[in-house]
Amino acid sequence: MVVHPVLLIAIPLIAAFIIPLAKKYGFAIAAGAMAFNMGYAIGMFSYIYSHGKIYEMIAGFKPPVGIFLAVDALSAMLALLINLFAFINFIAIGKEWNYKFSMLYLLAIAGSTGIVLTGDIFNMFIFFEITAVASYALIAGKKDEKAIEGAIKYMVLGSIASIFILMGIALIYSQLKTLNIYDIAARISSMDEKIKWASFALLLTGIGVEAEIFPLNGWVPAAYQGASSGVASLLSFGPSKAAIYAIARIMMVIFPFHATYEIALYVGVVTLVIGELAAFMQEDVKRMLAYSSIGQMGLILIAFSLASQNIQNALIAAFFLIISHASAKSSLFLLSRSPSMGGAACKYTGIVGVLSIIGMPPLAGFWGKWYLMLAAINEKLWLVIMLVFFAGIVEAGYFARYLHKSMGNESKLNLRYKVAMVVMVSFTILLGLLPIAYKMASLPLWGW
Amino acid sequence: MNYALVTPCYIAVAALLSIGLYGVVSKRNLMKIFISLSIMETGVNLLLITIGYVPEGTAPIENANFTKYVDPLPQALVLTAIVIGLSVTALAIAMLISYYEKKGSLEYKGGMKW
Amino acid sequence: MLDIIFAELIIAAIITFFVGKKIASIIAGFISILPLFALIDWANNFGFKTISFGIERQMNISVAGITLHLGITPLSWFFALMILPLFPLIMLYSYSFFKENDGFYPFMLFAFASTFGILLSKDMLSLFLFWEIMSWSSFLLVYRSRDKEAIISYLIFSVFSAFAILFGLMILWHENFSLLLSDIGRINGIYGFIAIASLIIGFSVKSVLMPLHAWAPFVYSKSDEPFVAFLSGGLSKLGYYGMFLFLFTLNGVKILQNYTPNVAWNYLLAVVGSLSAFVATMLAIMQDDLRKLLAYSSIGQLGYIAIGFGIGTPLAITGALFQAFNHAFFKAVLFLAAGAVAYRTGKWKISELGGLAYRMPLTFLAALFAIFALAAIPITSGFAAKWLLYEAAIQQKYVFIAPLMLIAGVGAFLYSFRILYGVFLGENRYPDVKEAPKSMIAAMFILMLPLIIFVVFPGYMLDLMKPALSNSGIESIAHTKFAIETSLAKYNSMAVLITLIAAMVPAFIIYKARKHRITSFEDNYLAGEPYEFHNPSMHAAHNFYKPLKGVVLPYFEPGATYYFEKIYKGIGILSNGIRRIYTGFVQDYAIYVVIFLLAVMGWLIWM
Amino acid sequence: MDVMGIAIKVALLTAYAVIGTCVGLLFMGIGRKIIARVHNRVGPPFYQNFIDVAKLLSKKTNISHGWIFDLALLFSISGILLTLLFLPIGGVQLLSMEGDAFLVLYLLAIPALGFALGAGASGNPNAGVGVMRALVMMLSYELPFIITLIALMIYYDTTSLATIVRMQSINGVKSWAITMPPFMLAAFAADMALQGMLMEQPFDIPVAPHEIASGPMVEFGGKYLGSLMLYKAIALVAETTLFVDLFLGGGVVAHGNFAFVINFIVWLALIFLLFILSILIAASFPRFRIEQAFGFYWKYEAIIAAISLIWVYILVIK
Repeated sequence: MVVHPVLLIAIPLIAAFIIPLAKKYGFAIAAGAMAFNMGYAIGMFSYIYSHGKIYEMIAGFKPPVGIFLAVDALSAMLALLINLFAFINFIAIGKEWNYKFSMLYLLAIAGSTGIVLTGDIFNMFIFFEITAVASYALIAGKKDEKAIEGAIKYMVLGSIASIFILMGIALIYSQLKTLNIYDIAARISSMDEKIKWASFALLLTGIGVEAEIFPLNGWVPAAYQGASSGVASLLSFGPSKAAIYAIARIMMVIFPFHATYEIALYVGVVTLVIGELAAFMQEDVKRMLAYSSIGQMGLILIAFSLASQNIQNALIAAFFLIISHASAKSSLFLLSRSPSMGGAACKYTGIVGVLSIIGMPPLAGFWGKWYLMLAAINEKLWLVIMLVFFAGIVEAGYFARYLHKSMGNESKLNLRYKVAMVVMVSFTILLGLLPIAYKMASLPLWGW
Repeated sequence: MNYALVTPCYIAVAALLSIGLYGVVSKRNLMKIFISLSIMETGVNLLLITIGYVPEGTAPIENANFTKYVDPLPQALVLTAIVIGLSVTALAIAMLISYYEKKGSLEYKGGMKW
Repeated sequence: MLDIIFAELIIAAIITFFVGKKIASIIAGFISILPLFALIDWANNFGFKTISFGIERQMNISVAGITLHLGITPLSWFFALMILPLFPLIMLYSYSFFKENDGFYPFMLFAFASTFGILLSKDMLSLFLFWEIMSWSSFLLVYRSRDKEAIISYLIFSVFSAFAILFGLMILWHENFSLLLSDIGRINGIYGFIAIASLIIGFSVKSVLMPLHAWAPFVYSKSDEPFVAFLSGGLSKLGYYGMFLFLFTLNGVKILQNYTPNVAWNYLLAVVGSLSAFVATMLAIMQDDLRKLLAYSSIGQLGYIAIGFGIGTPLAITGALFQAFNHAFFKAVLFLAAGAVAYRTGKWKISELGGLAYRMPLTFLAALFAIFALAAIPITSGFAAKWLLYEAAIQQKYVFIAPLMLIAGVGAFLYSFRILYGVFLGENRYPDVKEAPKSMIAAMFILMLPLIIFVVFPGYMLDLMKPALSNSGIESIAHTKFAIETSLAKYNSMAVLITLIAAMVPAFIIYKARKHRITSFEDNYLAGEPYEFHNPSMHAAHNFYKPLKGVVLPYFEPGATYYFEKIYKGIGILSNGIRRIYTGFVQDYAIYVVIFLLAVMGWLIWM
Repeated sequence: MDVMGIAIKVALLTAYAVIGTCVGLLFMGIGRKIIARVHNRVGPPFYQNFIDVAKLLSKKTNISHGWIFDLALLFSISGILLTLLFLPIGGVQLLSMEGDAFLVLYLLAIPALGFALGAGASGNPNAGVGVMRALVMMLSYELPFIITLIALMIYYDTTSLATIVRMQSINGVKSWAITMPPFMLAAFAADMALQGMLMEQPFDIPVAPHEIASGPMVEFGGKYLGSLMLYKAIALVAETTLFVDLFLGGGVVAHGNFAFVINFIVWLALIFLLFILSILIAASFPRFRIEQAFGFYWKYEAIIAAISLIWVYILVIK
């Protein structure tokens, strides 16, 4: 079988363009496209799981000039994750909206998938913009005051971010005359020292806005709070995960220097601590979950930044943390629509989600923390470990408060919502139990 | 390399970025903020063009008479970037309209804090 | 076989989600008997002749692609002996305790499976894995209480404990590059010291040692009684199991001593334990809520075990293990009895209860016996344990610890009597209350059996713990069936018992020589006048130890419980401060972005 | 041990139980007489308490409040006899080799707890208040007493009373613990604790005649009250003997074949002196309130005891 990862981007894009032409069938077209994407992503993942990485040249142009996609195990997994959750989430929420929503949703998904799969730095920028523009509109789609305010905040910061990304790309291009990340990586040493660092700083800042790292995440609480729960769920498993992966990719492929890892580590730790602390006293559930997401993104960034020495453990940790956070947080966001956790489905979704984020076995979050610790202890980063522990305890504090506060018998969720929630959250259980941890450890996660 | 033409361009880039940034940070009116963002964007586009500039180069059209032409890729990039910038601006305007409908003003007073 | 037992426990846990209350409790009860067969079988390995069921001693189970090394050791066998029998009896008790099946049984079975797993685990990963499963399953049982403080404090402390344990294990792993527990012991220096210290801190959360006990009063006083019986009786022992494992079996004491040869770190543990025993006892005296009283009493009684581990001589460790065994049973009985009382009356405040002894005589008997054991009355096994600990403290000339221990022992009389008087004796306020249901009574009486056996034969208990001690290189102390002998003195339970019975003879003669008639006290005290019982402040048990109030509460209470609230509030203030970063103005956020960019750029270019 | 040995042992124990009871009752009578003389009254005859007990035990009207109430009678007498028999009396070891000072300390709690159970079962609020006071008093005086006990134990490196007595009797009076400066302090603290144990003034608030309708024993009458008096008499002997064993060498001054007669007389004299001392203190001091007593014991007495403990500890570790 020959796999064409480009279809994962092309199909939703085409579908998104068709939808305005066939407004009545918007939901069906989008659902069909996403179902295809999901199936294709599964196929691609299983292919890579057994065969290893894939390169795809678009339109036959050869790199470094041509645009191309590079898919390794981790990015295939992320593409799978995004498309799978996107489908589930869409089935749950899609029918409540009109065709525009389906279109924007498809664009956001296509963009996120593109960020993950692309091997070209300018393409990454374009996919970022597609994702971001779609997200602005999706957030504002709720059309109340808060939604629009959140969207505007995101928009202002997102625009600044895109300017910075573009500047970073321009700086790299001015020196190396190439946009292919492997080509850049190969010749990075020939770059002027100052421009090299400046371009890294610009890229980190630009992508960091999307990846919710501190202090670039001013939009996060407002956007999550303003967005409807389905969109908040999308934001938590889609764009943010793609962006953190993009940071990791740029850091690990183009700039694999001690200083960059160090910066990522510090930024991650600060993000983690600030995010968790800010969530601690938050009364609004969605805003609390947003702050908690910030903290989790910090944790994932820490995991990636440990990859300089302990690549295996660190990447497995990142893998599990991403899975755990995506599945738990998006189901919690869906749950946040109901004022309290009435009924078994809601109750146990909430509990499992919280436990996975806290890191209890046999859920995915446990393996994440376990491997993260393995990697961190190896480098004897005592302060980092202490801060991660402290953040974990703070996290336990507000999640316990959340669990207590949302205890109740009321449940306004319909069946589709509940099913979507349960399916999403069951991934954290499944991936904790299945022997993926072991298998992942033996895979060339990062094969170039 | 002849910097006579390029250096003013870089100065212009810096000026546009600074003006835009100043606008974003200091203005309260959302419309002005988005205008400032557009200015910044223009600055970055200018930067890209400048990078691709080759002194005394011509347009990158294949012609046997010219061997020296400017780098075509940045121009393609800038085209894309302009399109994206336009779409963002369009969306922003749409959103500002609805913001105005809700609040009756474009003055941004802060909200959804802490 | 072992994997089948685990599988059955988990399958039963899943089944009990969906079935009715009665069936669930029957399934849970029978399934939780299974591991006891394994215990009986394994006894053959430790010098006891019992029936063999062919259950293996070692087993490797693969979960999530990672191998868990399981196996029985003498130490875990002894701890299993005191923890695992609680489960079937708690299930028996819960048969009539719960009105409906709302999530008690599944998580209890998960807790059981994980407890079994912790005891069997032979590598760090499985130890930590099962420890965490135990944490969440018990958290979900606490969650049923719907009490804010209980839920928050339990989760926070569980996570704290898990992190401390994880940290310690990780250091041990890093020093040895092996997850097997048996490979530990080759480390020295500061890392070994930190590892052992953080493991002890982690385990002492679950064993409610004093500075880390703050969750216990909330959790013990708000959760379901059958669960609390397990929490106090069983779970707290797991913390001590971990401590014993790392301190003695894996030579943690030596690691500590090698790092700083002149400082007796284990002395610190003993001091903490004695302060825990003393302060918690003092606070227990002042509680009016029956469950809170028992909670503080648990903290106090468990402090003795820490003292024993801290002193660290064979005498002290024997005493500590003995105390652990006793505590598992008598505290379970007491919590179950408290549950039975609440089941019938619906009241928890001691000052609102009273006079139940004649209405619920069997419950009273069970509670009375447990209280005798708790207060270490010499004819009970509780005394033998405490006696060993006192002897150990005197032997080592620990002049700071010994008085605190002893006065805590006296304090135990005070709160014991508060339970007896306030709940069971005194004015008869509930003339219509019936005896607790049969299953509850049966559970309590079966739980009392081990206590009764070791009353007369404390030597048997020492025999039981002998394999565990000798496996850790600790010699067991000289004893016969009835008598225990130390370098300081001797304690002969048989002499006490026989003399007591003999001394009963004159008392009995006096008792039988003249007849008596039974009257209600109203005849004497009120001369038949009607009497208003329902005003709690009229009850003598209301504000019972009032004279001590001004003495105890101002000094002990702040340090004991408020510190946690202070930290919680402090983090809250910090959080409120940090949240101010998110000012709500997008312009500010833009400034942050620029500052971040400049900072990163500056850092990278100039560093 | 052969049958004869057991028979002798049983006979000896029985004899000491009877002697203890008689001595206690006698002392109580003498105490009443002395207090009366201090108060400038005539007072009852010294054998008055024998008559009282005999009368109470033979009363025909006995009011009980159920089987838990009866436990008071059974436990109080048997428990205090048990305690007495685990003490070395006048150099005779009795059962004291089978237990030690901790055992005695806890055995003393059996009658108290039984008694408290009975008082509680009576349902009378006054009884409850009385028991509460008794228990708080116990908590108060135990602290200094325990500290002095530990001082002795670490000095002699034993917890067995029999051994403590033996070590103190090596050189007769000169080797008594009380002759050593640290133990003088300790003995003072322990004597104050003894005052509380005996429930004499100024620490008699648990019983508190004229205050709470006779305290814990308010519902006790007939055989119940009689047994209580017996308990009190034996407890008097047991508690003073404990003090004598700890500080005064158990009264052992002589060694040899018939030394036990001399030792017995010395023991008797010593516990009598202790009792008189406590009676005199009782006669001349007013009553403490319960929190005052608590403060007295936990502040002043405990500090005195702690000083002696630290002193002894320094002596020992040298």
